[in-house]
Amino acid sequence: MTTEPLLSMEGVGKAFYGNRVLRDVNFSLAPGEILGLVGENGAGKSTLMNILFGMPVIAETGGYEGTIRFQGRPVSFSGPLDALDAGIGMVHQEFSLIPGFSAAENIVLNRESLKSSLLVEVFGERIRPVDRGEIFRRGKGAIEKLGVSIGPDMLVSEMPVGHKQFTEIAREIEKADTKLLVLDEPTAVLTESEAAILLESMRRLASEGISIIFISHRLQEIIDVCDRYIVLRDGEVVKEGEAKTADLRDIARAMVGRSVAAVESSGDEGRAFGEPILSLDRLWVDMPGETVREITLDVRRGEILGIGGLAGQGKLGIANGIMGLFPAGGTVTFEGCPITLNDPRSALSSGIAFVSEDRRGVGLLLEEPIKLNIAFTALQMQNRFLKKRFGGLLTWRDEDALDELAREYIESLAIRCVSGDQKAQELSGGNQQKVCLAKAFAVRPKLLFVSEPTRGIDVGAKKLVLDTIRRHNREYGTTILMTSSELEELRSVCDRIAIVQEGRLAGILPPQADRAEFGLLLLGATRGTTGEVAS
Amino acid sequence: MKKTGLDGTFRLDRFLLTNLVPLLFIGLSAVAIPISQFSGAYLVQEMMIRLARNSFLVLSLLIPIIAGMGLNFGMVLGAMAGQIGLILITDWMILGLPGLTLAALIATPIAMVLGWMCGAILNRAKGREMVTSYILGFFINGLYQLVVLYGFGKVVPIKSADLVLSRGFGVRNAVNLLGIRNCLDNLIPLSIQGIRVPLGTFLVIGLFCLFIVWFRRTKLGQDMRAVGQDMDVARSAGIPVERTRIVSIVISTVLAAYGQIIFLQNIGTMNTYNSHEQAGMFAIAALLVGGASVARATLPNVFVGVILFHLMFVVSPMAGKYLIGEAQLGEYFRVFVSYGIIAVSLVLYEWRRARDRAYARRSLRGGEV
Amino acid sequence: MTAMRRRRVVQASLVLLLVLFGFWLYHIGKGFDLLVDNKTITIGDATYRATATVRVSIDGSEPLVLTKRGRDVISVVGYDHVIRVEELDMDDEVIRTVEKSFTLDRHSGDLLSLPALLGGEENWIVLREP
Amino acid sequence: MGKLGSFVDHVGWPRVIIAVFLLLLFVAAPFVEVRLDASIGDTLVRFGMNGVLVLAMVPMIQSGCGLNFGLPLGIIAGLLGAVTSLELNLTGLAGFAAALAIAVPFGLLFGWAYGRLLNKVKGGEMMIATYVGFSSVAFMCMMWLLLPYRNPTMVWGYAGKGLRTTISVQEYWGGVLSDLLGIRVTDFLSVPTGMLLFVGLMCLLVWAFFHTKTGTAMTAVGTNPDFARASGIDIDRMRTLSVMMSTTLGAVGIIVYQQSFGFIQLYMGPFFMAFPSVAAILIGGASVHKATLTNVLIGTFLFQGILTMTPSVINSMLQTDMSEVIRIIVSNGMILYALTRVTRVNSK
Repeated sequence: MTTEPLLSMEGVGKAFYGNRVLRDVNFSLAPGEILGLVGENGAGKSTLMNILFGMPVIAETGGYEGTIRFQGRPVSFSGPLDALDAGIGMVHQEFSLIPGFSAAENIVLNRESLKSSLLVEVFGERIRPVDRGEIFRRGKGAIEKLGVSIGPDMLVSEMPVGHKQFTEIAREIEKADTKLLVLDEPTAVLTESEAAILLESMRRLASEGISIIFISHRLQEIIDVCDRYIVLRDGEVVKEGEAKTADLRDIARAMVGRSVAAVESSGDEGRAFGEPILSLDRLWVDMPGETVREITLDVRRGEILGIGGLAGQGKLGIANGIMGLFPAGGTVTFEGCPITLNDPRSALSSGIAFVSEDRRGVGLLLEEPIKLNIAFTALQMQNRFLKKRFGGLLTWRDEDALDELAREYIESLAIRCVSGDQKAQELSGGNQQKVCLAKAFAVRPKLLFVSEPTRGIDVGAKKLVLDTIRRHNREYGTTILMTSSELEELRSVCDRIAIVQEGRLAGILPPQADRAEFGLLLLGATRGTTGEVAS
Repeated sequence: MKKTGLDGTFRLDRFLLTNLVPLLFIGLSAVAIPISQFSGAYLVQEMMIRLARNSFLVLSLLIPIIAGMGLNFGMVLGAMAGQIGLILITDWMILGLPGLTLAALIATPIAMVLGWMCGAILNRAKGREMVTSYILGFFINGLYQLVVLYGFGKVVPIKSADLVLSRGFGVRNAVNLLGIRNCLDNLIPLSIQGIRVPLGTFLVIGLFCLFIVWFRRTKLGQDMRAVGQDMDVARSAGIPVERTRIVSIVISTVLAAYGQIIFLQNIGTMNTYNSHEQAGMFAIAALLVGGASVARATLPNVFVGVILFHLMFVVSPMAGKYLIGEAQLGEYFRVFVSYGIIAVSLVLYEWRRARDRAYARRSLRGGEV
Repeated sequence: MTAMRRRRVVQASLVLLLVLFGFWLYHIGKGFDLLVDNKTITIGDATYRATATVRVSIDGSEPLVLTKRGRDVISVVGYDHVIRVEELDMDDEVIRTVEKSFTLDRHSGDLLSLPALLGGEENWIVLREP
Repeated sequence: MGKLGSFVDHVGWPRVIIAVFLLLLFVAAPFVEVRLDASIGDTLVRFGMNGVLVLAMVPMIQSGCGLNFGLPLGIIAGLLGAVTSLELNLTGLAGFAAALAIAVPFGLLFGWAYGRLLNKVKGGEMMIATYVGFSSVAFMCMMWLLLPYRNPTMVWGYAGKGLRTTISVQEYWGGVLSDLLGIRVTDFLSVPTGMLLFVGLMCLLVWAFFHTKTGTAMTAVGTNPDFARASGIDIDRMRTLSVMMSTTLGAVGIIVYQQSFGFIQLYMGPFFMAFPSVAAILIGGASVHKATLTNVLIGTFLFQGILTMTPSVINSMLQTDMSEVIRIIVSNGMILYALTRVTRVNSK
C-alpha cells in the first residue's frame, strides 16, 4: 500500500452561467478506501461527478476550476468512456442494461472476448465472432468477485431488481483495471437484505484495493461501510470526517443547514385552521421515479401544507396521483366526498387544481396563446368562457372573455408578455410558471396543488411566485399543498411541512423546527419514530 | 416469447396468441386446398419453386429486425439496385451464371450507396423507421424511374433494341431475362419423383442461412442485438449506435438486391417499373405469415412464412372460382390477405408493446401493492 | 496504424480483385447471337458463291442444316469458338469438312459468311451494315 | 441575407423550392406556348377537386394521430354513397346530396371503428393507417364484386352483376357543383365557383369546429396530450372523434372529386389516394402534428399547380413526359422531409 492518494481533488469549482454550484472542493481518496458522499439534491454531488467523468455538459458550459489528480497525475477526461479507460467506473441510479441479454453478456457489453478471423482485414474488427465461452467465464468471475450468486446466463429481463444492480456493479469491476468505482445511490432500489449483501460486496472490493465513492441518502449505510465521509451543501464541503466516529444528527444538520441567516418566517404563526378538507388514507401512486408507497395525511382547510423530501422519494407522486395522472390506489376524501382515483375529471370537478412540476410537459400548451392556456381548464371543466350559438347547438369559444381573463391575470400576476395572444413558448421560465398559476387560479379552486413552483426560474421570479401563492391563500382562503425540493422555500411559505421519504410520510414539522430535525426526516434516519417527531 | 410461461408450464393461450397468424393460415389453407382441386404433386412443385424464388428476399429482412429497426420496407431500394444490374447485363448480353454473378456484382455498390442513404435517413427518424423507409421506397422509386426511364439510353448507353423504348431512350416495361433464366435453379439438375428441385438456389439460400447464424455471433451481430433492444444503453457502453444501424440497413439492402436477382432469374422476365414494388410487400407479408413480429424473426419464420403465404397465393384464385364462380374474387382475396396480414401484424405488435409497457410499469410498483 | 494500413491495402486489393472478377465474368459470360449465312457474298473484290447445302455447328452444338441462301442464328457464350462446317451434296453426304477456330471481340461482326469461310477468305466474319 | 435566411428557415427549404419552381413554371408557360389561362383554369379545377380530401388530413393531425394514410377508408365510405346514389337513379343536386347523405354515416361508422383501433396503437398510427387503408381497399374490391347493385350503367354488361372499374356519373350528377354559378372568363378558363364555394364551406365548418369547446380540446390533445389529460379531457374520445371527422371529410371529398372528374373509380382506384393529399398538406407547411387551414389551401394550390403545370410546360420544353416522375419525387420527398424533421424537434 502506498500512501499516495488514488484520487485527489484540489480546489474544484464550477459555475453555470454565473450561477455557482460548486466551490473549492478538496478531498483525497486512498486506494482501497470507501468515501461516503452526502448531500441534498442540488448540493453539487452530480456536478462533482460530472466533472470527474468529463461529461460534455461541463466543457460546453465553460469547464471547471481546480485540479483533479488520478494516480498522482493531473487528469481531465473528455468523456465517461475516457474515464473508463483510465480505470474509473460508475454505476448510475438508472440501470444501463440490455434486457434481452444475459448477465454475462451485459457484464462484458462492448468489451466482448472475440475470436480471431481472417475477415477482419476486409470488414474490420467488428466482424470477429464473439467467444461465448470466454464471456460466460468472465461474467462468472466478476459475479463471484462480488460474492453474490447470479447465473451468468440469466436474462436481465427476468432478474429481480437487486440482481440487476449487482450485474451493473459486476460490469464495472470486470473492467481489467478498475481502480475507482462511483456508486450513485445503489441501495435505493434494494431490499434490506440485498442492501446488506451489497455493502458486504463493497467491503470485499475495497479489501482488494478498489476505491469507492459511495453516494447515498441512507446515513446509516454510510456510517456502516465507509471509512470517511464528506457532506456537500450548496456546492461546498461543509463537513468531513471519519465515519466510525460520526454522529447521525450532526451529519443531518450539516446537510440541511443554511449558511444564510435565519429563515424568513412566514409571519403568521399560530394561524388557526378549520376541519380537514382533504384526507389521504393509505394512498399509493405508481409514478415512475417518484413512487408513493403508503401515505396517510390530513390537510386542514385554509392552510399551506408543504411537502418536502429528497428527489425520487415520492413527494411529487402525491399530487400527480390525486389528480389522476398516474395509477394510484387507496382512499382520498375531499370535503367528505371520495375522489375517484385514476380519473382526472373527478379531482378537477371537485374543485382541486394542480400546477405541475413538469411545466413544459404537462403545464402548458407551448404552441398556443397565453389566453388559451390560462382559460383552458376552466373552459373544459366548468364550461366558462363559452358562448352558445344557434340555440345551444354550438358552444363557441368566447374570445372576448378569454382576452378579458388574460388581461386580468397578466396584470395581477405581472406576467411579462406582449399580449394574451403571445404563444406560451416565447415566455421566460418564470412567466411561464405564472401562466400555469393563472390557469390554476382561473378555475377558482378550493384546493390547489403546486409542485416545484420555483424550479428552473431565476431568483427574482422565485420570490414573486412564492408571494403570489401566499397572497392567493390569504385572499381567497384557498388551501394549498406545495411540493418543493427546496426546504428553505417551504419553511418560508408553509404552515406545516410534511416530509416524504421512500414513499412514506416521515413526519410533519412546523416551519420553525430545528434544521437537524428536518435533516433526519429527509434522510430517513428516524424511521419508526415518526409519530413522536410529528407530534 | 417462449412457448412456456414464466413458471415453466406450457401455456396454450400464450402459444395461440404468439402463433395466431401462422395458425390462421394453416386453417385457411386446409379449407382452400380441397376446394381448389389442385393435386398434391402440383402444389409441392409450386411450393418448391416459390421457396427458391422468394426465400432470399425474405431473409434479407432479418438483419434490420435484429437491429431493432423493424420491417425494412426500404428493401425495395435493394431490389431496384438488383434490377439495374440485370438491365445492364441483359444489354451486354452476359449469359448464364456469369451474367447472374455480374449483375450481383454491379448491384452491390449501388445497393450499398442506397442502403447507406436509407440508414442515414432512418437515423433521423428514430421510432418511425417503418413508415419512413416505406415512403423512402417510393421516393427512391421516383429517382429510379428518372434513371431508368430517362437516363438509360441517354446517359448510360443501351445498345439493345429489345430493351430501349421506341423513342430511343428509357427501358421498356418488360425486360426478357432469357439469358439467365433459371440458370441458378438448374445449375445442379435434380428431380425427385417428377418434381424438379432447384437445388442450386437452395444451396445459395442454405449458405445464406449459415451466414445469418454466423453473423449473429459476430461482434457486429452482438452489437446489433444490443442496439435493437436499447439504443441508449448501447450508446453509453460505447457502441456506435448510428453506425451499427446504418450497417444493418446496408447489409439488408445489398441482400435484397441479390434476392431480387435470384427472384427474377426464376421468373425469367422483369417488369421494369413494378417488380421491385411487389417484392417488398410480398416479402414482408410472407415473413409475418411465418409468425415473425416487427421485433423478432427467426429462420423458421422465413420458410414457414414463404410456404404458407404462397400456398394461399396459389390456391385462392382457384378456390374462389370453384366456390363462387369468380376467379377474380380469389385474386382480390389474396391481395386483401397480403395487406391485411401486414396490418394485423403491425396492430398486434403495437398493441403488445403498449401492453408490455403498462406491464413493465406495474412491476415497478413493487411488493406493496 | 500499420494494421489499419494493411487493412486498407487488403480492402483496396479486394475491390480491385472484384472489379477484375467482373471483367472476367463479362469475358466468360458474354453471349453473341451469330448469324450463320449461306448466301453469296462479296468481300473486298472477291465474291464467294453459295454453292451447296451445308451443315454447321459451333463448339459442337446441335448441327444446323442451311440450304443455299439459308440463314440462321446460333447463340454462343464466350469469345473463342470453333466452327465446323460440312458441305453436303445432293444426297446429304459430306463432301468436305472445314473446322476453324475463331475469336470474337466487341467490334467484330456477328455475320458468319459460310461461303467466305469455305472459300478461304480471311475476313469471313462480317460486320453488318447498320 | 439574414432576414431571407430566417424566412427560408421558417418556411422550410422544400416549400420555398416548390413555390419558386411553380412560379417559374407559370412564368415559363407563355414562352413554350402553353396557354396561361388554361393552366390557371386547370389548376383551379384540380384545387377544388382535391381541396376537401386535403382538408380531411386536418382533424387527425390536430389531434396527434399523425398523417392520415388511412384516407382510403374515408374514400370507400364516399364510394359507397356515390354508388348507392346511382343505384337509386338520382340525378342532379339531389343525387349529389343523396350521395353525401349516404356516405356520411358510413364515414362516421368506419371512422369510429378505425379510431378505436388507432387508440390501441398509439405511436404507430401512420404505418398501421397505411395498411388499414390498403387492406380495406382490397376488401372492398371483393365487395364491389359481390354487393347486389343492379343499375345496368354500373355493372358489367355480360354478367349483369359486379360493379365496373370506372362508372360515369355524367348522366347523374357529374359537374353539378363545378358548373353551379360557373363563371366563364375566357374560352379556356372558367371558374368552378360552386365547387370552390363548397370547399370554402367545408373549410369554414372545420374552422368553426376548432373554435368550439370540443375543437379546443382536440387541439390540446394533439399539441400536448399530458396537458389535455391533466385538464380532464378524455384523450381517446377526442382522438376517435378526430378520426371520425377525417374519415367523413374523406368521404365527402371523394364525392366532390368524382362530380368534377365525371367518374367513380372503384377497385384499386382509391389505393394510393392518400399520398397526394398527405403531400399537399405538408407542402402547405403542416408538420406531422400541426396543421392549419392555411396549410390546406396553400398546399393544395402548390401541389395541384405543379401537377397541372409540369406535364404541359416541362413536356413542351423537353419533349418528354416527366410529370409522373416529378409527381412521385415531389410528393414522397415532401413526406420524407416531414417525417425526418419531426423527430428532431421531439428528440431535443
